[in-house]
Amino acid sequence: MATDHSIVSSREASSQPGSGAFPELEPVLRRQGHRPDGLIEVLNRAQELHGQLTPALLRHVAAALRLPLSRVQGTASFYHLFRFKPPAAHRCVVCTGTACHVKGADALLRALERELAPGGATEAAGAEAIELGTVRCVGTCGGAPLVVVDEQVWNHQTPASVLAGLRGLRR
Amino acid sequence: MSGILRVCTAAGCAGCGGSALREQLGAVIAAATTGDPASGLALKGVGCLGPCGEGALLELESASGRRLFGGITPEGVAAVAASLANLSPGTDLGTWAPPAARPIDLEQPFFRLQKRLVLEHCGRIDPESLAEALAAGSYGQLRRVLQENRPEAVIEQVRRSGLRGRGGGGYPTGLKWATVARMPGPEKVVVCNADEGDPGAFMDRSVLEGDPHRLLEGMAIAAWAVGASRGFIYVRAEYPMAIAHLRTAIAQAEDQGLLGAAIAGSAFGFQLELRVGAGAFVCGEETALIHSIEGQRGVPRPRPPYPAEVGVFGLPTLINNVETFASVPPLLAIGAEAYAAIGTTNSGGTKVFSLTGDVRLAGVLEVPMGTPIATIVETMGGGAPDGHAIKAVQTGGPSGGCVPANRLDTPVDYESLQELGSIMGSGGMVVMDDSTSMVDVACFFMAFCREESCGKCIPCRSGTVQLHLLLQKHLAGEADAADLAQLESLCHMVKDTSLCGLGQSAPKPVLSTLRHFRGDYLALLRPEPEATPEPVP
Amino acid sequence: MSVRTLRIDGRDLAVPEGTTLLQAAREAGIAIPTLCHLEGLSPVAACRLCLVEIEGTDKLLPACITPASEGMVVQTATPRLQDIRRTVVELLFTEGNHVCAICVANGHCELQDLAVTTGMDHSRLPYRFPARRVDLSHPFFGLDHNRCILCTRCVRVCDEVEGAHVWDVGWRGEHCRIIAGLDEPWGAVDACTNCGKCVQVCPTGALFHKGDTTAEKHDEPAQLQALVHARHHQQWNP
Amino acid sequence: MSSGTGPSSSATSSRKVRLATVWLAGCSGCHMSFLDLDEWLLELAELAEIVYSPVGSDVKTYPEGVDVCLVEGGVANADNLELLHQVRTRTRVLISFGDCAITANIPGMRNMLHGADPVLRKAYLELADGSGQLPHAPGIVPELLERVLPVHELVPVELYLPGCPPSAARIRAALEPLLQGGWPELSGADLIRFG
Repeated sequence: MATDHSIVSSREASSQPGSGAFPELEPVLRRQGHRPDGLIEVLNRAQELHGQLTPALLRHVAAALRLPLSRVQGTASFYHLFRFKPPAAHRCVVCTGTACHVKGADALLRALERELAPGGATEAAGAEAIELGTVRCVGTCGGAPLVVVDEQVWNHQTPASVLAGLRGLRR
Repeated sequence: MSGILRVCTAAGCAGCGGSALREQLGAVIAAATTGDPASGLALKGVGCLGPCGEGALLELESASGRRLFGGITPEGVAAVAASLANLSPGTDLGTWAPPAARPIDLEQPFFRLQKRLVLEHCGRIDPESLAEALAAGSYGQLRRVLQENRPEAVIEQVRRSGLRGRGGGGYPTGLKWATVARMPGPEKVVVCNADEGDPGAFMDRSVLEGDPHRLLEGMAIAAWAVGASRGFIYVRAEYPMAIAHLRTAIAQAEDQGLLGAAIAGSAFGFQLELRVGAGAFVCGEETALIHSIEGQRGVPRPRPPYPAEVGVFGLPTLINNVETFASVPPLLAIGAEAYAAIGTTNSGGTKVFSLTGDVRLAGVLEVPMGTPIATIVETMGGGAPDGHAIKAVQTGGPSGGCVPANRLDTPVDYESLQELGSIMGSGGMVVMDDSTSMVDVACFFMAFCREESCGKCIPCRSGTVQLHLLLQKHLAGEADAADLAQLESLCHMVKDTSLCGLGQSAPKPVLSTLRHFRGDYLALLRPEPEATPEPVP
Repeated sequence: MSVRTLRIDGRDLAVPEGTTLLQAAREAGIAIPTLCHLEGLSPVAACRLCLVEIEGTDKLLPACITPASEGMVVQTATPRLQDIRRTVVELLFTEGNHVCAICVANGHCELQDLAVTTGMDHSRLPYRFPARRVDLSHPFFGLDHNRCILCTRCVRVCDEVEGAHVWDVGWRGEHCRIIAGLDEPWGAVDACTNCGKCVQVCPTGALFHKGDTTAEKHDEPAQLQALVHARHHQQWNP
Repeated sequence: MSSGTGPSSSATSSRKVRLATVWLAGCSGCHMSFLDLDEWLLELAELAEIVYSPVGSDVKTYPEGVDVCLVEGGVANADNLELLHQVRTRTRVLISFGDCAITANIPGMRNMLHGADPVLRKAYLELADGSGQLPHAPGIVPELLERVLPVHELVPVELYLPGCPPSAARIRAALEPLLQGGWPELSGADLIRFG
C-alpha cells in the first residue's frame, strides 16, 4: 500500500530477503528445518553473528521461516537479550540479583549511571564506548556485588574499583 | 607422587581464579609427567565443590584422604602452581600445603550434614567426560529400566518415593508422570525447565555444569516411562557454561547410543534438543515456557488445559525442572522406600539449596527434606558474619517470602514453608542480617516482578508498577497509613486476579514481610496529616 | 448435545455442554463486564474483568473461558468482585493517558463506560502519565498509543479474520505496545489491506478513522460477528 | 481498597450553608456549567451563602469555616497548591469538581513531558516564533509544579463530581442533598461519567 509517500519503507533500504542474503544463517535455518518454532534459536544465532538484530536480518528470518514481520519483531522484542542497536566497544553489566542487592548493587549502578551518563565526570574520557546494563543474577553470588565486563566477572566491586577498571579498558 | 587434583571450574570459581588455576596446574603436571611416566598425578576440572563463597577451590585426593583448599585468588594462582612444580617426586600429595590457599575443614557441618543424591557426582567427576560419568554409574538405571521393560513400574516407583516437583510447586512427580502416560496419542514430549531465574538461586546451574549426564539420564527415563519420543531442555542464556556442557553431553550420549534412536539396544528412541532462552524470567512458568519453545513470545495462557493434555506443539507434555529429573536415577538406585525414608511424610527425599547473602559459608548444599532452616543457615552456613544476627531467610525468590529469625526452627518441606507465607521455591536461600530493611527487600523483589511481567494481563502489568511505586513511597518516608492500607489491598488484588503464577505470587514478598516485619513498614510512615475540621453542629 | 445445569447469581440455568459461563450469564440477562473478550475472536482472558466466584474454589475464574459444568454455583457481582473490577479499571486508566473530554471515542468508549459501571468516580491509584506516541502515517487511520489498553482485539482480528497479521504485541510488561510490521509506521507496512477491521473492534479511541474528531467514533462489533458468522456458516443476513 | 465516604451529615436548616467555589488549573468550564444552573441558582441562594467564588463573590481571601467547596482544576503551580491547602484546612466538605480536579485531565497532559522545565522549554523556546524567552517573574508569575496533580493526590476529598464539564443537572444532584443535610449518592452514566 504506502499511498502516503512521505513514509519511506525501510524495506527499500534493506537487502531483499531470500537465499543468499545472509548465507551465514543457512546452517541454523536448516538445523531448525525452516520451522517457525526455531525462531528464537535462529535469532540467537543471528545476533551472535551480527552483534544485533537489524531490520534486514529480521526480514530475512521472517521470510525464511514464513512468518509475519510483526510476529518476528514482537517475539524478538519480548526477550531482554535481543538488541536492536549496535553494541558498544565495551559492555559493563551490573548484577542486580538478590545477593548483589543486599551487598549494595544499587549504589554501584547509580554511581556508574552518573559517571557514564552524558555530562558525567568520565564522559570526556570516552564513556560512549562503554554500554551499561544490568542482569538479574548470574548465579555466582559468592562474589557479590559483581559486574560482568566484556563477559569477564569482576567480583566484590565498588564504584571506584569498577571505574578504575573501565578506565583501564579505554587505554 | 600420585593422587587427584580437582579444581572447581563451575561459573562461580572460574571467574575468581579457577580457570587460571586449572590451566597452570595442568601445565605443571604435563611437564612433570613427561619427565616421570609413572606419575599417577591427575588433574580434573570439576563442577561445584560446594562452598562457592570460598572460591577458587582446589581439592587434593591421595592415599591419605581428601583435603579442600579455598580462597585462592587470581594473584595467588602462580604461587600454587610454582609450589606444585617444586614438590620432589617422592612427596605424598597428602603432605603438600599449597601456599596462598586456606584449608577448609571437610569435617565441618557444611559437609558432614549433607546427604548428596542429586549432587552425588557433582564435584567428583569431570562433567565433560562421558567415560567418567559412566564409571560413576550414570545411565545404569536407564539401562536397567529399559531391560525390565515395565514403564508403569517406574512411574509407580516414582510415585511411592514421594518425589515432588523441585521447581517450587511441589506437585507429586509420580502423579504428573502417570497423567501424561495415560494421555492418548502417538507423540508426547518431555521438557526440562532449566530456566532457573530466581535471583540468588543457582542449584540447577551446579547440576547442569557439574553433572549434565545425570539430567539426561533422568529425562530419558521419564520419556520412556510416559511414552515420549521428543524432549527439550530449556536453559537460560545467562548460563553459558551450562549450555556448553549440555551440548557436549548430548553429543556424547548420542554418540554412545544413550540418546537418539534405539537407546542401549532397545526399541526406545528419544530425540533431545536444547533450547536457549533469551532473557525472560516468566518463561519459568510452564505455559510461557511452552510458547517460548515454540518460538513465540513467552507469555502464559490460562490453565486448563494443562501441559499434560495440551503442551508443546499441542502434544501431551511432561514438564519437570532440573533437580526433579536429576533425582530420578538415584531414587531408582536406592529404591522408592529408601528414598521416601530420607525426607518427611509429605516431602520425600533430599533438596538442593543455594545459600547466599549474609552468611559465613555460602554455596550449594543438599540436605534431607525436613531439615530445619536453622540447621542449614546457622549450623551449616555458620550464621551471619561480622557480629550480626540473622533477621530473616528469604526462600522462593520473587515468588516466595521471608522466614523470620524466630521461626528458623521450621523444617524445609512444602507445607511448613507455605504455612509461613513463603514457599519452598526452587531452592534459593538468601540470608539477611539485622541491618536489612525488609521494606527494601520487598521493594527489590517488586522491581524484579515489574521488570519481568510479560504484560499480558492488567493486574500484573500495571499492578506491579503501582505496587513498586507504593513501596518506593514508603522507602522515601512519604507514605501514610492510607498508603499502607492501599499497598496491602492492592497486593491481595494482584495475587487473586493475575493470570499466571508470576503475577499471583509477585505480592508474596510484600505480604510475607508485612506479616512478619510490619514494624519495618510502620517505622517508615510519616505522621498523620492534620485532621479535617469537625462537622459544624 | 448434553445439557449442564448450574446456578448463576441465584438463578438456575440449563445450558448446552461447552457453553462458557459468560455466554450462560449473558443469555440469562446477567451482565458480566468484559473488555478483551469479543464474540468472534479467540479468547485471551487477559483483562480479568469477567472473573467470577465459584463455590468450592478459592480461585477466581474468568467467565469468558470457563465452561459451565454440572452443579456449578457462580457469583458474578459480589462486593469483592466489584472492588476488583473497579481496581482493574483504575489500573487501565492510570497506565495510559485517557483524556475522555478530547477523545474521538468520547461517549462511545468501552473503557469510559466501564468506569461508570464500576462506580469509578476517581482513581485511588496515581496517574502515571507515560510518554507515548501517535502514529498518523496511515492514509486512512490513526493509532494513538495513549489510549491503547492492550486488549489485543486488533491483533486478533487482523490475524484471525483478515489474515494479514499486520499487528502484534511488541516488547514486554509496562513497555508493551501494539506494533505494526517491524515496529514501523503503520503506513509503511505493506501487509495492511486497509480493511479497517482493527479500527472497528477497538474498544477505545486508540484506533480511529482520520476524519473523525472528538466523540465521533462509533465502534460496531456486530459487523465483525456477522462477518465471522457468514464465513463459518455460509449464511448472510443482508 | 474502599472508596472514601464523606461526613454523613451536612448543615442544618438553622443557618445557611457556607458555600465556596475555587478555580485552580482548569478552563473555568466547570464554573460556566455551575452558572448553567440558571433559576436553581435562586433556590441555591436561599439555602447557601456564597462565601468565596470567582463567579459569585468578591472576597479575595479564602475564609474560615466553609461548609462545602467545589474545587475546579488540577493543581499546577505553587499558588494552586497554597490555595488548595487553605481550602482543605478551612472546609468541611471538599468536592473535586470536574475532570481536571479528578484526573488532571487536559492540564495534566503536560505531565507526559515529565517535569516543569521541559514544558517551559517546549512552550517558550522550541515552539516560539522568533527569539523565545523563558518566563521569569518571581513573586508575580507562580512557579510551575513538576507535575499537574489531581486534587485527591494532595489532600483528602469527600466527594467526586466527574465530567468535562459536569452538567448543571449533575452539579445540582450533588449540591441539593448537601444543602438539605443529606449526602448525595452519585452513580450511573448521568452522574459520574468522565468526559
